[in-house]
Amino acid sequence: MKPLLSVSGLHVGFGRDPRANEIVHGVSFDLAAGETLAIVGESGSGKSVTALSINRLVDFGGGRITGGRIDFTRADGTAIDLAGASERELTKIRGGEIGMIFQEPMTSLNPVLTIGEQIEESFRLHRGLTGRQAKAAARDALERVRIPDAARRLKYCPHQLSGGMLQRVMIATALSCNPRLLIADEPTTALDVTVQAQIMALLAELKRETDMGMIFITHDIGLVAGIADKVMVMQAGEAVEQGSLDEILDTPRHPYTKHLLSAVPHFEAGRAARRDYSRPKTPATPALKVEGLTVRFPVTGGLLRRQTGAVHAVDGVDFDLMPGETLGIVGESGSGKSTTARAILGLVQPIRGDFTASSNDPAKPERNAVQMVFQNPYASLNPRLRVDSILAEPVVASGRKVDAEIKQRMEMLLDRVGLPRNALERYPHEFSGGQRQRLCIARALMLNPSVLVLDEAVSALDVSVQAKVLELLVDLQHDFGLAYLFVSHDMAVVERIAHRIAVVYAGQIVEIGDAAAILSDPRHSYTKSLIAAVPSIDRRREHFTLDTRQVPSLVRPLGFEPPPAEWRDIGADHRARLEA
Amino acid sequence: MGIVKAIFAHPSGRIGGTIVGLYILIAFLGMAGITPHDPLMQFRVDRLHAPNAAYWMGTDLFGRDVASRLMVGIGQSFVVAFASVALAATAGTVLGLAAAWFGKGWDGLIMRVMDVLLAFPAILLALLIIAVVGPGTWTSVMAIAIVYTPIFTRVVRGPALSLKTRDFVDAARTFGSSRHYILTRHLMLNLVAPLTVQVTLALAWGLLTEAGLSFLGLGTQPPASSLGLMLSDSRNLMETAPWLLVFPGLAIMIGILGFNLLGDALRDILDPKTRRAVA
Amino acid sequence: MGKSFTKTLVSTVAFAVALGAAGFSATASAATLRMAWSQDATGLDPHKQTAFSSLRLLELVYEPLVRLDKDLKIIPALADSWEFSEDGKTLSFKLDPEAKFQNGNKVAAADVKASFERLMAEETGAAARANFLSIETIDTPDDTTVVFNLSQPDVPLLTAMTSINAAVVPASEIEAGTIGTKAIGSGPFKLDQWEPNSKEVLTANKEWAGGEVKVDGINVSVLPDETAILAALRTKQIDFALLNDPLVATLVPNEASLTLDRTPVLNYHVLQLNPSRKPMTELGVRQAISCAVDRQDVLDTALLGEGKVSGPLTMPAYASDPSQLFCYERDVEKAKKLMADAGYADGFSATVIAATGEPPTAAAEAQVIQSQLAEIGIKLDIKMMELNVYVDTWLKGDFDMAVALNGGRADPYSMYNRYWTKAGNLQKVANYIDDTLDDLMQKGRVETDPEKRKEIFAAFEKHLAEVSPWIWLYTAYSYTAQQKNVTGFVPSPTGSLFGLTTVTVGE
Amino acid sequence: MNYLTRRLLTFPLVMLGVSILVFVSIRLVPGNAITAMLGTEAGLLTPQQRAALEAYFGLDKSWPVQYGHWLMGVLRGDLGISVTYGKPVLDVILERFPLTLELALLSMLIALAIGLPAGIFAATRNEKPSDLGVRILAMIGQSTPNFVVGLLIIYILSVGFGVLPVMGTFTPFFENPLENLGQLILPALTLGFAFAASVTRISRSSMLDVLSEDYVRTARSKGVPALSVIWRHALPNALIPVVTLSGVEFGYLLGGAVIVEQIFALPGLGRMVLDAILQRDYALVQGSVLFIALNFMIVNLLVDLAYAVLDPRIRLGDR
Repeated sequence: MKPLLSVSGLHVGFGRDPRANEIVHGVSFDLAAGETLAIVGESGSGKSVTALSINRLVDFGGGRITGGRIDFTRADGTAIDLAGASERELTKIRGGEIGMIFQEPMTSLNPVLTIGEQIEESFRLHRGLTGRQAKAAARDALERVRIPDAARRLKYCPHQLSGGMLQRVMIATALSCNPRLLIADEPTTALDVTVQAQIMALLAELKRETDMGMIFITHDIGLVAGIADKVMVMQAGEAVEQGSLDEILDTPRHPYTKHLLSAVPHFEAGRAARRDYSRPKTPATPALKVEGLTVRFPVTGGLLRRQTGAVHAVDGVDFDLMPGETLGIVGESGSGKSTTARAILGLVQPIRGDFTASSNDPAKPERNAVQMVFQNPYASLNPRLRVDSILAEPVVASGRKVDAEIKQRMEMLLDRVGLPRNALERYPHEFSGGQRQRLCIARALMLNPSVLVLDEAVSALDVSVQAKVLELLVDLQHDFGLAYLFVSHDMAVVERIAHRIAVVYAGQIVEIGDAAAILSDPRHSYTKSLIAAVPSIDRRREHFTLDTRQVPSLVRPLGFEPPPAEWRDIGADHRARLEA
Repeated sequence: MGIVKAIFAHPSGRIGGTIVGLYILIAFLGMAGITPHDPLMQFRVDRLHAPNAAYWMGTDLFGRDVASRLMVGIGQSFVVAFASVALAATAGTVLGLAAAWFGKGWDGLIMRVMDVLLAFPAILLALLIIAVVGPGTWTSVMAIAIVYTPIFTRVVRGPALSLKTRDFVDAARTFGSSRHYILTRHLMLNLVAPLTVQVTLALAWGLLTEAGLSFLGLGTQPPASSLGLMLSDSRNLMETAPWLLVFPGLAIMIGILGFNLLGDALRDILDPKTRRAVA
Repeated sequence: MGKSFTKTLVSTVAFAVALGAAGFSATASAATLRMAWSQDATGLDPHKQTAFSSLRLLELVYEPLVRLDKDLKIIPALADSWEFSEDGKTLSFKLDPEAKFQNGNKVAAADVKASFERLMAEETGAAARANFLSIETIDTPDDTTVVFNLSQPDVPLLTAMTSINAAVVPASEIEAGTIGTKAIGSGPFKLDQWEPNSKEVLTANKEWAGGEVKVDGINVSVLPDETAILAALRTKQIDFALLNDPLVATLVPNEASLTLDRTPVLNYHVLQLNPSRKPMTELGVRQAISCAVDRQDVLDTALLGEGKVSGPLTMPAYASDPSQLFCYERDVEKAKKLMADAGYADGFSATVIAATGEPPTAAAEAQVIQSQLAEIGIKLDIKMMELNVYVDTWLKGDFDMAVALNGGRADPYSMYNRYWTKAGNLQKVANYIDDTLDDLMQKGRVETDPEKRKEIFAAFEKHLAEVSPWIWLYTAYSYTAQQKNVTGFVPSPTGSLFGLTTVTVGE
Repeated sequence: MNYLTRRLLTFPLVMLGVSILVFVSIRLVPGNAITAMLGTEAGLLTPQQRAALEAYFGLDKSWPVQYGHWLMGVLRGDLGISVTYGKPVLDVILERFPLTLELALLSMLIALAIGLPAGIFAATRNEKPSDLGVRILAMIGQSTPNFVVGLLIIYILSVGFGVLPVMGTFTPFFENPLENLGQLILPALTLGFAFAASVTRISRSSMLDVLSEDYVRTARSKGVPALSVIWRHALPNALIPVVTLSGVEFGYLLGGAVIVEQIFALPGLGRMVLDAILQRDYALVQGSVLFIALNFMIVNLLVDLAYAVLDPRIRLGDR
């Protein structure tokens, strides 16, 4: 039997001279109907370009196929070489026979058209449906992706729906005409873990219902385990290894595959948690102590902008952090974990709460005791300043002159974070993302702080880079006796770095304690669902179950105060909030 | 000088950069008095002479050499355009930064004042200013500057507001950096790019506005010459001596074209949005 | 995509041309004269308006007692006849019994009396009042007789009465206070419609006592740009036009279907010096300037030679040969010597003011004079001013030098008494007091014998040119351009358009 | 809509600023209605005559009194009497406004009719010769002073073809549409020339931006044909900058196009204000500047409304 899709010797280049500027160097693979191929690689590996070449969208991004064939078996049994197909034929095939979903659901739907109009369009184009028929078909499509109240949602515009919902709409659109092939380009990367789990479950279910072939592109080899039949690993435009799921995961042959599997953080349910620190039995001075931290943002309405309520972003958070200890704060977007971090640094004004930080060095002022590293290394370094000015900024801010001693410290820190000394004379754009994050860390260490707040500090980095930065952080922690407040949504990463974990949900800590204890034995229902949603290579072909629970609104009427928390102690250092 | 290299690597930057460079050279020659003839010298026997070997672009009503006057005129127009845009950009930057940084009442006050200036018909504003102070080079500079200040204020305020919330500014706050440091190092430095683009485009506008004011007799005063004044002087001689219209007309068109092309190129080079990666 | 774009462009242009063509066909009826001028009237009150652009419109609607013909001789208008008494202290008029206002009422002696009383009343604010100060009382013995009783003999008074500023308006309208909002005169045309700075619609007054008007009416368009007027003439949109700018006017003869009429006018181009400011206080310096200015060269350059070098007196009856006047031949050597004698061998710097666009040649004149005076070391700074700012500055006498176009009169006394008599209203503008000049002016005012008057004013002119408080340059032309089928226009040196009454529009 | 209401609330404030600015600046200009009317003859006035005229023109009171008096009038809807026209200022303005409004609309129509398709066309041909051609034309359009364009049009038509639309008058559209369009088409083309060039440039660049958006890729992945991608998916998103530019430009044109009105002898608002300034018709200057400023702000408000129509994020958002 002919495969659904057979790619052979695919070369793709960009720009005026595509041959000289080649991104994909001869990739070949086959895909049978009903089969799922996962293409795994880091940014720049050419995985997306390969995928976009199949339905030839790459043409619109300035790319050209410079060699190879893409043989596709059409619904009527005829074969076509997509690499040489005319735009006319491609228009029929796209959407009709090859569907595609993208990474960013928020930007991948047209903001000015309603959800309904965008789904209907496929039916109009490929099925010739019009008017009421098209509308009915669109509603069915939405129901198929388990969107509640589909009829009403059809009239919504994209900005009125959450990312998860939008990705479902994208899936509904892509699948509306029952394509024979679905290309999913990092469809869950931009989503929270629990939402990611739901989308994965949905895709798996839909695949089971139809006989559709699927190409699933991801950087997260853990995610692959749940869905793929075959895996192709790409690096620098080449397919370095391909094979069945089990072959790749269990007996990787190519060093890069091995590296991906070993070096990259994978979630191991507490087994990988750090054991290099234990809390002192006797009470000691914490590096940072937070009590009853509460941040609220006013909600205004009406002509006079009178305050009508408040967003309870952070509601009565307390914890302490010992020198040399890492507290991981985990939660999903909107949970208030970043706001907590920002409040500690004074970037947002808490309405209540105390925090005290103690300095490593009694001679130093307390206000420099806490420093922060931000999520996006591209945004947190001023692109117009040279590295030496960037590193000098905290020093200048604290009122010191930049003298030889400071210069020396700069060089020492650069050495320490693994950057060459000549980096001082360069600008941020000359560095990669991982290097920039190292710069940010060096900058944060300039004033010799006792606490480092790391707000999603590795989230924007490629997986293998993540691992290296995490290693660096651990080393630095030992060397400088730092306390880390590590804010992240990524359980696998938190597992590698945290000694203790605080799970934040809707502005409140719901579970806090020893990392291994919480990850292996979560007690709060939210923690449980969070951990259940984390993909992992161990959970091979696991069937995710759908959960449509929504994050509760944090907007409360004026003057609302939450009831005091009640806690249940589970272990020596493990307690969870009582649930109603 | 990476920027110069980048401009000359850009197709429209190459043309625009060459034109602007050439004009600046001509302007300097004109200002330094290195012209084929004395631009003020009235060779009255040679009045309204068509272009020939002695007068490359002919002579005007007074027998003055058009080519020489054009060189000086380019200089004069450039001085007006550059000075007014520099003033407007400076005022706009200060006001825009203040509005963005202090927010609330200050923002409201500054932007309302700018609204007043914007809502006031520009040419009438210029006219009134000139009528009050009396026409002349520096009056037109001031008038054009006042008309453009609100535009620059808006150009600065928008990006400044968004820069204010950028991570590196937050980072600076966590170090306790001073307001002055944040404003100059983090905001100003990053506003250089959008400002450069706007300034280049505004220069083109400045040339046009100078021409418009001169057309109404409110710009540069005789016997000095500027492109606009030469154009407006030529209008009743359009039929008798077409070269009087053609050369300054071409000069102004090509000059503006140069600034526009350069502005487009700078936008491409400096604006990260257009440098978006493919695929 | 490419095709549809080209199509859009082509069809847009085609649409534009079609629309444009639709506009071209609009023509007025043959007997209505379509006229254009670039400057419109600024008001309708004949007593108050002094702008020439207003007067030439009001002359078509209102009438004075007497008017000037093309040779500047005084001829009847509302008055059939007039005479001075022996002692020259009464002036009596006999009115045309047929004369009627456009509201149907006869023009009566009472209207004349009321009009002059209004003119003389200070609360009216009529600038022309200054010319009628010798009138003491006005008697109206009967309906058609008006007698002006004067405080002293005043020969120029009669000439002053030819001005439309001395127009006779209906007494009833004065009563109603509607002068200036409704134009009800006794003249050859009725003003049906006036949209300031846009257009006027005039219809012929069938009842006009002065004769028969040959056209049905006049439609005036205000086209502020004179090249647009020329374009409109070329495309036969208008029949008749007034032009100011010689640069435009000289293009008219190139067009086969158009004729251009040039009329020398009384208004004179002048470089006013301010003799109260150093170093113009020095006679030698003023004379040096006079000698250094090449009047013909200024005329040739700034006005393309369109005009005539002239002394202070521009009216043909009194004008003398300018070559006889002091230093009317350029003499740079003499000028330099005069400068050196006055102690300014190295020259000096001064500012000359000029009004933007008034006259259109002002900037050019200033520039030529600047280059001429540079030859004797005088460095002139040109300061162009918007007209009103200029007028304000001029009236304050706040200038070193001024390029000006000043109004001329048919009578030398009315023309210059404001500047060169000790009591002249604009004495502070002229800033020059000279007993000889004052003396000659006073003599000229009361002298009734034309020959003797001529002698007096010839002496006045010679002296004025010699002491050079101002440097008189030349008089220009007023231009009327018309289609070949427009005939019968009689131009006047005063720039009056009264000659339109005899115009016919042929086929 | 809340946002729009708040914008509306700033109107009186801005208008107050404009009124003070115009009131003071016009009085700072040397010369007044008396010298404007009488010219140099004003020197012949006796002090009593001058006082009488000052009273007549309302110049005899102090500035604050004059301003207060005027402002009270404005609040009652009375902008005063124009001394040149001898009519209420509002009447004069409203007589001139139809022309200005129509000219602005017509120029915008021409600009959009030419600029939008040209810009979109160029965007789809990015960096190809036809794109470069359009861009160069647009640049030239933007680089030519409009009085040069106007003078050339008049010259070429009158000398080359011996035809020219009637100048100097204005026939209201509803009286005789053909004649009306005949009068306005050339000035509108003159103004539309540079305007179209700006629209071309902005629509090209905004279309280019939009064409590289994710949702356009999504549309293509659905098999939406090229034309439909442009018109249905890209254009509505690309229109916002075009609307902004057209709005600003239109707002300016509503203030009158002084130079073009001068060249084509159109009795529009721009020339009226210019003449009013030259004739020191204070009431008319003040009234018309206020009127123009109000129009400008209303146009800006309409632009904001247009955003809301175009973009549901603004329409439905909780701004």
